[in-house]
Amino acid sequence: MADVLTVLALLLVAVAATAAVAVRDPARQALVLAVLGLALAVLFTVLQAPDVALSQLAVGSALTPLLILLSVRKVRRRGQREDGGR
Amino acid sequence: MSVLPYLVAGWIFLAGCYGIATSRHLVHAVGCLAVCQSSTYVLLLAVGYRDGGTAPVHSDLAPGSRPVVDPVVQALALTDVVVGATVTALLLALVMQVAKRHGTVDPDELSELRG
Amino acid sequence: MSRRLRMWVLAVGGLGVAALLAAAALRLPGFGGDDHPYGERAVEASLARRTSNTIASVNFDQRAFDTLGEETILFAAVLGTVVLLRQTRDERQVRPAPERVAAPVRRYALVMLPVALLTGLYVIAHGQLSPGGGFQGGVVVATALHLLYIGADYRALERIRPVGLYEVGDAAGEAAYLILGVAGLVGGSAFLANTLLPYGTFNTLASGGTVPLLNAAVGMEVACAVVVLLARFLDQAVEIERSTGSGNDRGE
Amino acid sequence: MNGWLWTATVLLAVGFGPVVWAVATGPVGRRVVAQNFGTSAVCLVMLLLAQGYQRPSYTDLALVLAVLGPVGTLVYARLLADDLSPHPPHTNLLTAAAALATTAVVVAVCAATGPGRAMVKLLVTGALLVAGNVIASRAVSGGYRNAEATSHG
Repeated sequence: MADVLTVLALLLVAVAATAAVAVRDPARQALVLAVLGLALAVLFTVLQAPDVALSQLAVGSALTPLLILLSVRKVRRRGQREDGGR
Repeated sequence: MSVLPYLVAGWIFLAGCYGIATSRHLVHAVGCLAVCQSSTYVLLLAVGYRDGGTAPVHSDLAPGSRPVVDPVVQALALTDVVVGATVTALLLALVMQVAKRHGTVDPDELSELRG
Repeated sequence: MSRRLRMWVLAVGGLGVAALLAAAALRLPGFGGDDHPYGERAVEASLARRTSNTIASVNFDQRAFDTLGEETILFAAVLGTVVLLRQTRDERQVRPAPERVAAPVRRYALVMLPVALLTGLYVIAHGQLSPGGGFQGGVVVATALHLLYIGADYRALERIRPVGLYEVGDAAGEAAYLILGVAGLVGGSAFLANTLLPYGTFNTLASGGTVPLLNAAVGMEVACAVVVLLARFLDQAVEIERSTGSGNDRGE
Repeated sequence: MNGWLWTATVLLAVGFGPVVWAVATGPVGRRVVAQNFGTSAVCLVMLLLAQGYQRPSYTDLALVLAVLGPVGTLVYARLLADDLSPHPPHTNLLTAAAALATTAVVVAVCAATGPGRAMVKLLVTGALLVAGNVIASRAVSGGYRNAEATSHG
C-alpha cells in the first residue's frame, strides 16, 4: 500500500505540469511553476531523494518565479511603449 | 504500477514540447522548457528507486541497516536542478534582448520580421 | 511555415516520440526493482571514504570531474547573462523611487535575513552529512540576501551588495575547485582524486577528505552566481530605462 | 505504510490537490493565495514524511521551505501588486486553517520525537512557517495598505 503516496504524488506532478503549459500568461504561469516545484519536491521526497527535493525547493520557491516576473515586467514595459500591449 | 512513473515522465516531456511549439510568448516558452527539464528528473529518480528503500544518507541511519536507493541518479538530478535554473536565466536574458531589438516577444511575429 | 502545417509536424513528431517513449518504458527495469549495481558500489565507496552522505560523495568525489563540468556550465550561463544584460548605449539608468513597504513586512524581512542566511550556511556546511550541499545552500544564501529587496527597496539592497565583489567570488569559487583538483594531481595521484587529506571520523563535519572543501567551493560559486544573476535582472527590470515606459504597467 | 504516511497522503490529497486546481484558474489574487497555502501544506507534508520514514534529517526540507516559501509569496505580492490591489483576495479563513494545521502537526511530531535538538528544530520550523504564512497572507490580501498610509503620512 506504500504505492498510494507515490501514485498520488506522480498524478499531482502530471496535473501541475499540464497546467503550467496550459496557462498562457507568463506571470500566472510563474505561479503554476512554483506549485509544480512544490509537487516535484514532494515526489522526490517520496522517491527517497531528499537532496534533489532540497535543490528543487531552493530553486523553485523563490528564484525561478522572481526571474520570470522580472523578465515579464521588463518585456511588458517595452511592449507597451512599442504598440500599447503585449 | 511498474511503468506509471516512466509514462508520467514521458507525458510531462511531451506536454512541455507542445507548450513550446504553440507558445505565443517567449517567456511562456522558457517556462515550458523548465517543465520539459523536470521530466528528466522524474525519469532519473524513478529508475533509481527501490521498493522499501531509503536515502543513502547516513547521518541518521546506521550503514547497512536498511536497503537504500540508487545515489548516482540523485547526484545527476541534483546538480542539474540548480544549473538548469541558471540556464533558464540565460534564456530569459535572451528574451529580453529579443524584446529590445524587435519590440515583440511573439515567435510568430518574429519569424515574419526575419523573412 | 504556416501555423497549420506546424501543428501537423508537431502532431506527427509528438505521436512518434510518444510511441517510442512508451515502448522504451515497457523495456526498462520495473519501477522499484532491486537491481542497482552502480548504486551499491557507490554506497560502498562512500562508506570506505567515511562520507556519510553518499550523494555528496558521488558529486564531489566519485564523479567530481562531472561536477566540474556542471559548474562550468553554470559559470558560462552567468557570464552569458551578464554580457547580454549589460547597459547599452541607448539606455540610461534611472534611480527608482523608494518603495513603500508595510512595517510588518519590513520587520519580517529584517528578522528573516539572518535566519535565512544561517539556514543556507547550515545547508552548505552539512552537505557531506545530511541532505544539502553547496548547490542547494548557495541558492538559499543568495535568496536570503534578496529579502532586503522585499523588506526595503532596491537601493537598500544595492548598498550591501557590491556586484563586482560577487563576480570575483563567482570566479574564485570556480578557481578553488580547479585548484583543489590540480592539488590532487600534484599530490601524486589523479586530477580531483580524493587522496590528499585524511578521511577523518565518520559523520563529523571534517570527514570525507576533500569533499567538504569542494562542497564549500561550489557553495561559494553558486551563491555568488545567483546574486550576480538577480542583480542583472533587477537592474533591467527596476533601474534601466524606467522613465521612458508608461508608469502603470498593469497586465490584462 | 504507517499512520504518519497515511496522514501525509490525506493532507497531500485534501490540502495540496485543490491548490493545483486553484493556482491554474481564476483571478490572480486567488492564485497567489493558493500558492501561499500550498507552501504551508507541503511543509507539513514534509514534516509528516520525515516522521513516517523515521528519517529526522528529512526535516531540513521543511525548514528550508518554511524559510523560503513566504519569501516567494512576498515576491508575488510586490511584483504583482497592481494586479492584486483592485480585488484583494480574502485569506483570513485559510490562514487560520493553515496555522491550526501547523500547530497540530508540529505538536504531534514533537510528541513523537521527544525532547532534544530535533524538537527545537521542529518548533523553529513551525514558528517560522506560521509567522511567514500570516505575514505573506496579509501582504497579499492588502491588509497592510491602511497601516502603510498611516506610517508614511
